[in-house]
Amino acid sequence: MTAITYLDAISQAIREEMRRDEAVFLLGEDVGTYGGAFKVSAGFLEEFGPERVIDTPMSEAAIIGSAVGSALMGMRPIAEMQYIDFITCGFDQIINMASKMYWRSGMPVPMVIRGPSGGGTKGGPFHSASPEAWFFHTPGIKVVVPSTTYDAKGLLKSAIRDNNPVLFLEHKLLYRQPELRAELPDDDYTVPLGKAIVRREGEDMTVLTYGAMVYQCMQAATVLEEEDDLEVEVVDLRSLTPLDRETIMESVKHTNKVLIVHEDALTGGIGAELAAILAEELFEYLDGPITRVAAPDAPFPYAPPLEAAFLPNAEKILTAARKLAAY
Amino acid sequence: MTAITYLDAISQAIREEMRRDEAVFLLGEDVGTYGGAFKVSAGFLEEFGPERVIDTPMSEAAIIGSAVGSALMGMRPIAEMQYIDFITCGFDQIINMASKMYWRSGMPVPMVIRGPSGGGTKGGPFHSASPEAWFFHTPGIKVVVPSTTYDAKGLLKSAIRDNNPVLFLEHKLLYRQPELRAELPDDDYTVPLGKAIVRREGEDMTVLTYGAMVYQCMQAATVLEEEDDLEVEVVDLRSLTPLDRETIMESVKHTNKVLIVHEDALTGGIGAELAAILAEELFEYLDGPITRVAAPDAPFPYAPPLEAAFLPNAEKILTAARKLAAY
Amino acid sequence: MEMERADLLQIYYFMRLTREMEERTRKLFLQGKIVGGVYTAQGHEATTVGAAMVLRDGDCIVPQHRDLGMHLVRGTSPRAVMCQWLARGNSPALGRDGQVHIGDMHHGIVPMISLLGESLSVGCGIALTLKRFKRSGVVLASCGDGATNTGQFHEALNFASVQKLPIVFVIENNGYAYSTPSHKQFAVKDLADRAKAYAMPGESVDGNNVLEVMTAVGNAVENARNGQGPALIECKTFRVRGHSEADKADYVPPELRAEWLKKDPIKRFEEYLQKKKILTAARKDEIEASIKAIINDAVDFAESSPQADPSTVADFVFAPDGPIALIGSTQAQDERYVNSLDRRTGQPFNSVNQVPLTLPEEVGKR
Amino acid sequence: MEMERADLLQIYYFMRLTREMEERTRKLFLQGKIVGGVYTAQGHEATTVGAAMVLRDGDCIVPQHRDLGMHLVRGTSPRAVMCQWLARGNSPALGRDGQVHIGDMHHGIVPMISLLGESLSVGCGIALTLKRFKRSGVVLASCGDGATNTGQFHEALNFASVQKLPIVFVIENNGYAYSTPSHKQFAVKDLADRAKAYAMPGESVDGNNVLEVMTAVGNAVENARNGQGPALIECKTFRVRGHSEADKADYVPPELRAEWLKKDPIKRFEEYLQKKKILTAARKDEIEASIKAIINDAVDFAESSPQADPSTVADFVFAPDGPIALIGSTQAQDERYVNSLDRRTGQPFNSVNQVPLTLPEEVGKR
Ligand SMILES: Cc1ncc(C[n+]2csc(CCOP(=O)(O)OP(=O)(O)O)c2C)c(N)n1
Ligand SMILES: Cc1ncc(C[n+]2csc(CCOP(=O)(O)OP(=O)(O)O)c2C)c(N)n1
Ligand SMILES: [Mg+2]
Ligand SMILES: [Mg+2]
Repeated sequence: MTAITYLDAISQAIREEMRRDEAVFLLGEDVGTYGGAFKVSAGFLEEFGPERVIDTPMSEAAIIGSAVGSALMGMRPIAEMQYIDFITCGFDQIINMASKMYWRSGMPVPMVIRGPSGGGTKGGPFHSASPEAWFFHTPGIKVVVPSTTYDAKGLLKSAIRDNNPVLFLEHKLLYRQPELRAELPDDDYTVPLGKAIVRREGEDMTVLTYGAMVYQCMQAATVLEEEDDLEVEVVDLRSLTPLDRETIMESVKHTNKVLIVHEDALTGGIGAELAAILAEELFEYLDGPITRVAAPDAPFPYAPPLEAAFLPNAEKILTAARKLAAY
Repeated sequence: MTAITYLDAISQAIREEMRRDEAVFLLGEDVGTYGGAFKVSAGFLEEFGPERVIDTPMSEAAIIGSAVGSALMGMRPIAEMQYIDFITCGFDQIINMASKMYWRSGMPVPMVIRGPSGGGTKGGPFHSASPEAWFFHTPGIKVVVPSTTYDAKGLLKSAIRDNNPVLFLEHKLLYRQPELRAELPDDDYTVPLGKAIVRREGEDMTVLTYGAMVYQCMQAATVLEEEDDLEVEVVDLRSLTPLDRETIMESVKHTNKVLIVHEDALTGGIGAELAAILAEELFEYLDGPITRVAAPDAPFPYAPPLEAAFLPNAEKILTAARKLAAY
Repeated sequence: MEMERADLLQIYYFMRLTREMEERTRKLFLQGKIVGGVYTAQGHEATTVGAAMVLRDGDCIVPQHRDLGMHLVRGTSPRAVMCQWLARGNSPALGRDGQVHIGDMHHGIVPMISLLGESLSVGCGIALTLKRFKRSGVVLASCGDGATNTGQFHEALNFASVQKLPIVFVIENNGYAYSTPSHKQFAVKDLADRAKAYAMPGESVDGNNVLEVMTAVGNAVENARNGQGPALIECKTFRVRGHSEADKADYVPPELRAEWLKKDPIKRFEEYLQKKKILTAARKDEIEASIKAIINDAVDFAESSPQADPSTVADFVFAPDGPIALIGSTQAQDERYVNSLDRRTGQPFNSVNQVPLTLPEEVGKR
Repeated sequence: MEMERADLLQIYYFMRLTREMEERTRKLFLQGKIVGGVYTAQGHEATTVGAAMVLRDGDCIVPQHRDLGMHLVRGTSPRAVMCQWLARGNSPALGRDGQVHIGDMHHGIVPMISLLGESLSVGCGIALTLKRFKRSGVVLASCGDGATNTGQFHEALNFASVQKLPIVFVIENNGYAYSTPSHKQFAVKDLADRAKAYAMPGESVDGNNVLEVMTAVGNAVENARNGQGPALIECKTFRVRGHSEADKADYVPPELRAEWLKKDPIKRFEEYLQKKKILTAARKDEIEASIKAIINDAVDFAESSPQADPSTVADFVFAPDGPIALIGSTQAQDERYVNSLDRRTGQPFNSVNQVPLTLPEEVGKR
């Protein structure tokens, strides 16, 4: 068994599902001959042929619309957005076609829309998107945000097997990170949608986060333990829809303080809903203000110094956590 | 001076701005010969001619894209979405073109995107949208949600004169409501963007709301005064971006309890951010859980009994307010 | 197109049924029994019925808002339609959606959404699946003249042509998009010319001549069936009523409307059938009686159907887990597969379909 | 197209300058001085320079990612370009955006976004304004073969044709969209055929022959100027390098690339100029020296320019209040108008433009 990357895990998940179930197929720009802009589907065309690995024209709406049509036929399409930023060009197909179909017709639309999201890769304003909030607010589509190699594979398999539209947000900064290399089980495992995981236990504070920010939070947590002798509990949400309220509530009930961290812009982000749920349902349990660390309300900048200043990081989390702890 | 409707006020605002400033023009589907699906621009074609009142093909992306282009030239286009639901078809032009233009190029994009939003009109899943949350989360575009005839005119004028993209959400349920008829000043008044207004003062609880829900909240407030002897303060946000934090904070600081009401779906809606801001910044002031009343996390249904059950109303607000008051 | 009298009578029958159902729908609207927008398609019957008549089992329609005729020909029951208009709890959308937003993949019917143009690429996805499994099925996707100006139209036709998909696109050019006349929508004279942007065969036909429509669409469908790829057929017709029943359409020159009313597709076909002695007075009476009965049954059924249950307002947002069957496969009949039934009700899809359309004897079984 | 020697030398000059700037950009990328995606356009120079050369003051370009040549011809300074590539704080985007996402409406240059196809309808809006005020200006909007498959392309060309806008669309068909060859993108042989969907004149030309490009685009631009509406010109060229500098492009058959390398637009034009005795060895040396100097100046300037200031990361999201001038009007020079200056800096737009491109004497002033 060899340690593989987060990217390899995604590639494996798709390949294994395509081998397992002929209903599964992949379509998108440059996914065939080229194997995808990030090589997620390298070798797929050779193995599965052009009817299951479809190089499409540059037509995001047609990619997603065709996925809906084949899903209605009982297929399990995986639609790749070359960068998740381009999902805005197929937005209506997701909002009005895919997400409302089962609800109004009773006909399931089992499909996955996936692609590289997130910043930290010098991608600038059009190749760094964190689009989760738009879809988190949209009933009828699930939203998944894996942070580890193990989860990337297990969650993607669950997404492919799910009978609903699932937006699977891969964080491109994690694609090839050596630290994320992991040996995965040989057996066909899945990670269920809608289940968060506690990455680190602690009594003093709950940190709610997901995606690449999990690592910044873990770093900060280590420093807080060593320097401040604080035990921070880090909860990796893994799925945003469905949201694992139980795990969140349980953690906050015993720490009584909450820090929410995400890479996406602050206003109207995922953190807003998490804070609202807690402020409403755990009011008695809170011993301090619900604190958020997120990107500023500005588009995503290109220049390295700006990108560094824009993204949340361990240092910013540390500052916020210390303030909250001291409260 | 005669009392005019909310719809008339919108029509007047555009007409007066077009008379005042030749840079202002209107484009959209059926806005010319037909005067718009709701007759907002009835008579405009005759008065301003086909170069300033442009009947476009059914091409939302081209409508918004053309608006961006003319705005870059120094024009002040008003792009009508026949129903605001169709904004999903021009989504990318708003997110990636209009909203990021000034930030990355220094060139202002003074444009308004406006149209009928909201439910209660038996419009079903595709003619009842409340799309504010997507854009509230998008840096670089302002979002305005008028609830009265006076504000509809004054805010629309401010939106047209603003040097940024502004999404102006008209609530179609209010268009012709007799109760909303009002006599407006003859002079050229405006209502500033980013300023909320206290519709009703009270000590016992703050209700934060906007759009058509303002009336449901006012109804509930009256009942609470009469039957429960509770003084509820109702704050009409009027603008979502920019958000009037001062007015919100001030109110909550003296009532210490907050009920948030909106028509849009609960999860990730505007209420989430409002709750998050208050849970973070006014933690000490809160004497009860921040409570939200909103639509369920489901698409907007067509059948009257479903629509009635779906939408928040005075009764639901009353129940929530009583629970909160009793806390 | 050579056809037997029974076929010809059936065509006529569906055209009349479509017209009468819409008349009745309009009445229900005027009586305030239907809320929201009501779109009808008087004048489109030759196009909608004609295009659908050339299809067979295993084919699929992707209809739009004026395509009641296609629905009826392909098996959407009048009861389902009336329950949907009256927003009943047992309507295909369970009251969640209205109008002819009705679908059932087991019958090859895709439920449209209001956003026009969007359904076309969904049709491509269906055609992609039919092609992948070497099914003989063909997709018939329709749209209006206005919808040809959406980016969706372009992306769908382009993708279909690149993939040589078994799909036929039918444009119902009725002269207007809401109030907007053709010259404000596009510069081409014939929308069939848009096929040239995709190296796709394109043809413009008289959309008020049902046999002409059937010939053109029929050939295109057979070509698609034989692996020759997609085609675009423009049916030139006219929307003789308003865009919706709320629209007086005073923007339409009266003489233009009058001219088209003279070309009424049903009148023309009726004269043809009478000249051919296929439609006798007796037959006509039987047909009208049958249509009346069917519509009365549908309306009575709908009116006596329950309202949607408000306690379910937050339900059915997500489909349950379980295996999904390939539509058209034997498994699709197996209840263990999630999409074999409408899991919202545990019933077959559009269970109001269960009373099938029974045509009068002489019109022949389908 | 008859031209004086000075014009011809200028064309050659800009083609060479474009090629050399991209060579240098590539070096900077390999040195790790440029981060993120680097797109160059070796082989496109006849198309990008040729198309832009036919424009005049008051015209506007809507360039895409391979259009450095258009930028240089229309006045984007090499310093601005290099500051942008090096993400400096004084770059046109103030480091917020990169690549050739550069614009300045006062110079008729629209800053592209990465999402391809989206800029085309923005071009329509500009043309709409030029037409409204009876300006003689014309918009030149370019896109790749891949971008012609976006819904945006369709909506923009359709709207332009309906409104008879003064806009010319130039397709740079370089055989590939990233790794995707033409036959997987569209079924038409000539993308100029797409004009037929809009009743728009369309022409396909050799995109590696600068004079042919200038003739075709020049005629289309003059027709647009004279109120005859839009046109579509397909320039057939080839992307002889990778999609980006990170792309080895091993999916391109070597013989195909070799064939196109033989047709290198600069080599061909050079031979033509030499045969005509317009480009002497001496001239060539002068031109090369001047280009070298300009590029060195630009790179030095950029490298000595400040990094973007992180303390401004949340700034400039909204434009300030105040009057807005019609671009091209006298007011547009008046500082009281918000859009007369870059309010983010208080400086003129692209202030790094301030050192203008000085051509060597014999190449002539512009
Ligand atoms: C994407 C989208 N934009 C706008 C509308 C509003 N709308 C409803 S019908 C219509 C006109 C449609 O014209 P056409 O496609 O010719 O169909 P017709 O109604 O004439 O049959 C418009 C603009 C819509 N339904 N969808
Ligand atoms: C809307 C959109 N989808 C996908 C992409 C990703 N992408 C960047 S360049 C490219 C290929 C573009 O091909 P073409 O239009 O022919 O331009 P070329 O690069 O060949 O000059 C793609 C798919 C994008 N930039 N925008
Ligand atoms: Mg029409
Ligand atoms: Mg290309």
